[in-house]
Amino acid sequence: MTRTLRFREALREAMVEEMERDERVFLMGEEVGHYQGAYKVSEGMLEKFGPRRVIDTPIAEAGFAGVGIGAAMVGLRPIVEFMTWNFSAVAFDQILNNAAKVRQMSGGQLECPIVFRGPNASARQVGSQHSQAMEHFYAHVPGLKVIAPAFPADAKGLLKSAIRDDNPVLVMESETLYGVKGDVPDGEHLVPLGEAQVVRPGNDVTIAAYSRMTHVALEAAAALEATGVSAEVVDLRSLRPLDEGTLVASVERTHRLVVVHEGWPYGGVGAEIADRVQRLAFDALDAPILRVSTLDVPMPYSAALEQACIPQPGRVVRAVQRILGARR
Amino acid sequence: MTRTLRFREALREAMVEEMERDERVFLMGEEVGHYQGAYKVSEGMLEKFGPRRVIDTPIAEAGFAGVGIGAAMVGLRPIVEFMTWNFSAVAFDQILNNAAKVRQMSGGQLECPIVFRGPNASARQVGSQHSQAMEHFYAHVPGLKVIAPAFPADAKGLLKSAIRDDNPVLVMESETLYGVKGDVPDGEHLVPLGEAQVVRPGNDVTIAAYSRMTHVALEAAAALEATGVSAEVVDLRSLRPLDEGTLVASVERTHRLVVVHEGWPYGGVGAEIADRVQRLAFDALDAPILRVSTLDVPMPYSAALEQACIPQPGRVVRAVQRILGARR
Amino acid sequence: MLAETPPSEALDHLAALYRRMLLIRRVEEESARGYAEGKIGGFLHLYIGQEAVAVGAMAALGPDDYVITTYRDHGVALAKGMPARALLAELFGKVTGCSKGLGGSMHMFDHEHHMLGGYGIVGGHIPLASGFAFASKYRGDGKVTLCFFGEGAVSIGGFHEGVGLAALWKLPVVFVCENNEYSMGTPLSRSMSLEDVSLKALGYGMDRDRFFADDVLEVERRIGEAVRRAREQNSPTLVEVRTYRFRGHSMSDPAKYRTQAELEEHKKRDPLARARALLVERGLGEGSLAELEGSVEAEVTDAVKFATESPEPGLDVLEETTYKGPFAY
Amino acid sequence: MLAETPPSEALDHLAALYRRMLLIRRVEEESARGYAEGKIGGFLHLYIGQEAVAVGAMAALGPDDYVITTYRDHGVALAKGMPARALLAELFGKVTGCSKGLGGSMHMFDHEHHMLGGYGIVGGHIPLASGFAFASKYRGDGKVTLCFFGEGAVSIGGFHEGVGLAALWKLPVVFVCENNEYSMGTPLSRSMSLEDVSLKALGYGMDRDRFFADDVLEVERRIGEAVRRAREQNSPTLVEVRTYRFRGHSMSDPAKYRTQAELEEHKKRDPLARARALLVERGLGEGSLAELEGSVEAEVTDAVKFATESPEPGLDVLEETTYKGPFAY
Ligand SMILES: Cc1ncc(C[n+]2csc(CCOP(=O)(O)OP(=O)(O)O)c2C)c(N)n1
Ligand SMILES: Cc1ncc(C[n+]2csc(CCOP(=O)(O)OP(=O)(O)O)c2C)c(N)n1
Ligand SMILES: [Mg+2]
Ligand SMILES: [Mg+2]
Repeated sequence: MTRTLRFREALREAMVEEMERDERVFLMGEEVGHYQGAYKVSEGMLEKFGPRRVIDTPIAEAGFAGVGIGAAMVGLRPIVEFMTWNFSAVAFDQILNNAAKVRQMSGGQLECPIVFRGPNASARQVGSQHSQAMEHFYAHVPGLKVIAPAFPADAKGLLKSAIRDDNPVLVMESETLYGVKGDVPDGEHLVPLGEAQVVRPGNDVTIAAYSRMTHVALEAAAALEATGVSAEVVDLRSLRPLDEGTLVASVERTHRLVVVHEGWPYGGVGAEIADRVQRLAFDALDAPILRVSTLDVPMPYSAALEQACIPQPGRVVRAVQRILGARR
Repeated sequence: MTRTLRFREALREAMVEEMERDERVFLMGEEVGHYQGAYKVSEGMLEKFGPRRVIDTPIAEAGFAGVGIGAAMVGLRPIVEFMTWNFSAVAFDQILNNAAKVRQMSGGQLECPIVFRGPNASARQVGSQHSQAMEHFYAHVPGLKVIAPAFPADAKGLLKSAIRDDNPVLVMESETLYGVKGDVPDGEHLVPLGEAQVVRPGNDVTIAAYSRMTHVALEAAAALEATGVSAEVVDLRSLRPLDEGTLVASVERTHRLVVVHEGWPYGGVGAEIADRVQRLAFDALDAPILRVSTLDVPMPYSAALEQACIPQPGRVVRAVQRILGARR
Repeated sequence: MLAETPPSEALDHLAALYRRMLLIRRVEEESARGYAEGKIGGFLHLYIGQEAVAVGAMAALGPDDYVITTYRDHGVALAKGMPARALLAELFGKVTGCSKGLGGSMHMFDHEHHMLGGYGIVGGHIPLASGFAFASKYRGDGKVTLCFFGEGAVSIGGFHEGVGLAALWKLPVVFVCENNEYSMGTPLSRSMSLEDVSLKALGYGMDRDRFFADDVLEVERRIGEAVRRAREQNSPTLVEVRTYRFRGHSMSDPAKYRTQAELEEHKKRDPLARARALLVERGLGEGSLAELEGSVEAEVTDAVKFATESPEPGLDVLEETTYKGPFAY
Repeated sequence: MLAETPPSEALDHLAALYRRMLLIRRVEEESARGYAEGKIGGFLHLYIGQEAVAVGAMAALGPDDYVITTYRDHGVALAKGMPARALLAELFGKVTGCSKGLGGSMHMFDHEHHMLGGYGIVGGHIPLASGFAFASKYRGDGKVTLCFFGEGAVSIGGFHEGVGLAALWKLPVVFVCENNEYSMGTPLSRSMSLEDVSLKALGYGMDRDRFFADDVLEVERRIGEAVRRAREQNSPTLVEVRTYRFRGHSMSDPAKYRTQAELEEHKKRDPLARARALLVERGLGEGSLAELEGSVEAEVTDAVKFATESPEPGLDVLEETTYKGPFAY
């Protein structure tokens, strides 16, 4: 049986269930308590769990990220919410140098079972400092895991797995997805980290995406279908570990790949996928892999320019058409 | 005419000449003055220019990076030294959100002509928190330029160009290169940003590298020559802008590419190059592009393990042999 | 200085301050309307209730002095001299906006008036302020920098590092903490271990001040003292100005964390109403007042019209504002 | 507590502290030798001269309490109970080292003894300390956290944020600033606008203390007060302990920024020599002293031998220390 939940409700259910299950789990962040969450993901949780386990913090991301890491090192299992991932830039050192490395620096003596989560990438017209796609920085870092669900069911199941994981896991959500509805299985629902899923089968081209861009990819696939092109859409769900098996298997059938993500093109997740697939499926590729990313400029405020910067279904369609043209 | 200079002397000459030429240029950082530089790059500069223009800072990277950015916004041309690039992680937000974006946020009203420089990537056995290759984070960011010279002449010529550039430029040096000697042209010597150079011509494979890895690539090429393989080595020098023209031209002749860099494999500069070359030279490629990078783990202290993690000529040779085997 | 000002000049001065405060209030009201109508997107943090801080502070400053502030930047920008046209056009996302429609509400910049921007990362702009002041001292140009931020910002590293360097290097900068009692939904008591924000200065051996912003003239006088210390002795000050925002944190905040009674109590001390009453008390005639208020209305109407009718930026603006010179990819 | 201790117990206690200080001194000297011989690589920051801080502080702590410190971590690790074998083996890059040879000098960890590490990023570990204390309060386990850092660290954001949260949330933690007068080559006067580091506590409304570390018993007593405040009232303290390092910042620093005379002056106050003199004065016999010192020598010799003879880590250690469970790429 399933119920229809919004994305934010699915995330909340995951947190509530895990907090009920494990007394060591707590939630900490700006406005997560009394304010009910800047985007209402944690609505009602303060009332339910009290201020010991739902903790409002001052504006001190490096400080409370570090507090979370420290607490995790001595056996708690914190969920640290960044009001948005943009603000993790001031906590970058904590994540890079403490969360990701403390296990290694201690020769494996210490663990860091912590979840960092919050909305990532563009919202709507919030300008360049508030539209950062941070996963491209973090997926680079061994010691971290990074996930980016697109649907409420995955949001719940992946977040639950993340909370139970003994490593630091970063969960990339999206303001523009929080209201999206979807079916979520009843009962205990866990989705393992590191498994992509084919959300639409197809034969002519593979489109890989994650988070909100999975929906853009699906729209593009629908548009392509109308022109007689059958596109397979792979929702990565997890960026590190990256499920290269599913990707390669798909490309071996379709012989073409377009990767869609928010964030700038230089380096990052899209480049990594291009590298892996050209390496692991070199002979299967009939055309270059193309990326459709945010344009390589800071995000503009203007609504029209912002939409021009963010990947749209039309740009995905054109990318697919370009490499179908390159059939050889 | 040329003189033989060490890498650190070449950098110092660049700074001294530009400070003599332009009163707006100054140097700021930890221990750059009285201590003569943690790695002696700024030796003698305090005596020459006085404490107004050679400024010792407290340990406050976000603070003094921000001071530099602010000073640049109102018309000065700061050189900010990070004792090592590792410590820029606590100033990440300043570089990402202020230096790189202030021109855009102000609609082009303000400029940020600043240079950030310092040693990057592994030194010798300094452990995981002190061995970070930070260029993979920064090259991702539009608004920034990133350079990584391998030879004293380029160090001087590129740093001078960086100081004169009206954009923020990040200069990636290396502790392990500071003592390396090389010929540096007399007189005014400027190297434009964004131009790679073929430092060893060859026919069978292209090896692309930068900073210290250029020397590793040259060693590998020499070893390959002994086995009858002619490798072309492209020293990128500049990571953003990236000279894809030179790369593509080389690959179009050799049909094979190996990219060598320090830092982890996921995303970053190597992945970006793989993406571009497979896209821009798809039909020219006879084998997958391979990357030789630091292993995907935090850098260990143990000397033996550290060397096993950092790319060595032998690993480059084996990568080349693998794709030569894949000749088709 | 004010003490020596002859009465009519003093009245003109107060009228000018009132005019600027009213302009801010009215522009903010129009912004709220524009937001409700969908002409403005993203975040919109209004300055209504806090006008006396920016206007009083800027009265203590010369035109060449620098200012910098947070995302709650409309009041500061207008007080420093940014035309209402440029501000509203920016909010409407037009190419005639101060930042060509790229910045929006949180990023008001006006180089000509030395308004060096509104910034979105809490605390991130504070080291920049020390940088402007550093440059002034480096050049000996006699300029002072005024840096605004909320009381929520004193918990973050950027505050500490920016202020610490200014204290160490004796830079000509005044740090103005606009303590409006809340950072989003969090009252000061839940974000700080002290109630008196100005006490933070003690950790840096820095001068400090603390007062309410009810009276714009008092703000001018008190900030003026700090500006003088900066200009004459290169001595930075931390000034805590106690104020209150009448609206939510941003347009999307219903401000459920405070009571209506609390809000009403504060509205009784509205610095705008107080300045107006003082003007009348000191003898500004009905006619002059009406003329002044009418001129503000005309300015706002013109600005809204200008913003509405201006064209949107084209795609060409993107690359040229990312890099000076050739694009670097 | 000490006041009630009978004389012989007090003597034993002082002897134990002296022994630990001597062990640190001797291990550091062996480290310096190992470095000179190329058996140790990377950075090596010696603790020589500061031994009374770690040993006095740890004497005020229980075995289950947490400690954390900077890269200058050998003394703290040994004082908290890490065996010299594990420490020297780590320095020699051996798999028998506390961190399997992966951490080296700057990253001494001993989970069993609740030594939660040495860290390389100045200030970066301070929020972690608040995290340990947060966990203790969350669980009500009565543990106290001791967090060490240099006076150079108080300028960075991590200090401010870590300390600020501890003050706000009233966490059971003691922040111990080891003021050894220099951060690398920079004297305090060039890095801070105040001379008294403990004054930083005023900005957080936090308790503070400040004293010299010449006498290890005094260190124990004064840190003990702060530990009690933490344990009994969840009240954090900033303690500035004034000390001096006899060696350069690290092995590569010739310490040209200070005079030989200054160094000699400080060596006259060597806390190790002082503790030894006090022991003799209080009646520890020649024989007992010789035995104690001999046992330290034996321990050090054994540790060097152990470290020298231990095997290096294999490549297999890399992946399993990066992730718990399957590797994630
Ligand atoms: C580093 C960072 N963390 C969080 C935010 C989100 N945020 C924006 S404004 C704000 C509250 C700031 O309050 P205060 O400093 O008192 O200023 P006010 O809004 O009251 O003017 C928060 C938490 C941010 N912009 N930057
Ligand atoms: C963020 C950061 N910046 C710079 C450094 C380089 N560094 C290492 S130790 C040190 C001096 C620290 O001095 P202090 O805090 O007084 O401690 P001490 O070495 O005297 O024990 C510096 C600048 C660093 N490790 N981290
Ligand atoms: Mg506020
Ligand atoms: Mg020190």
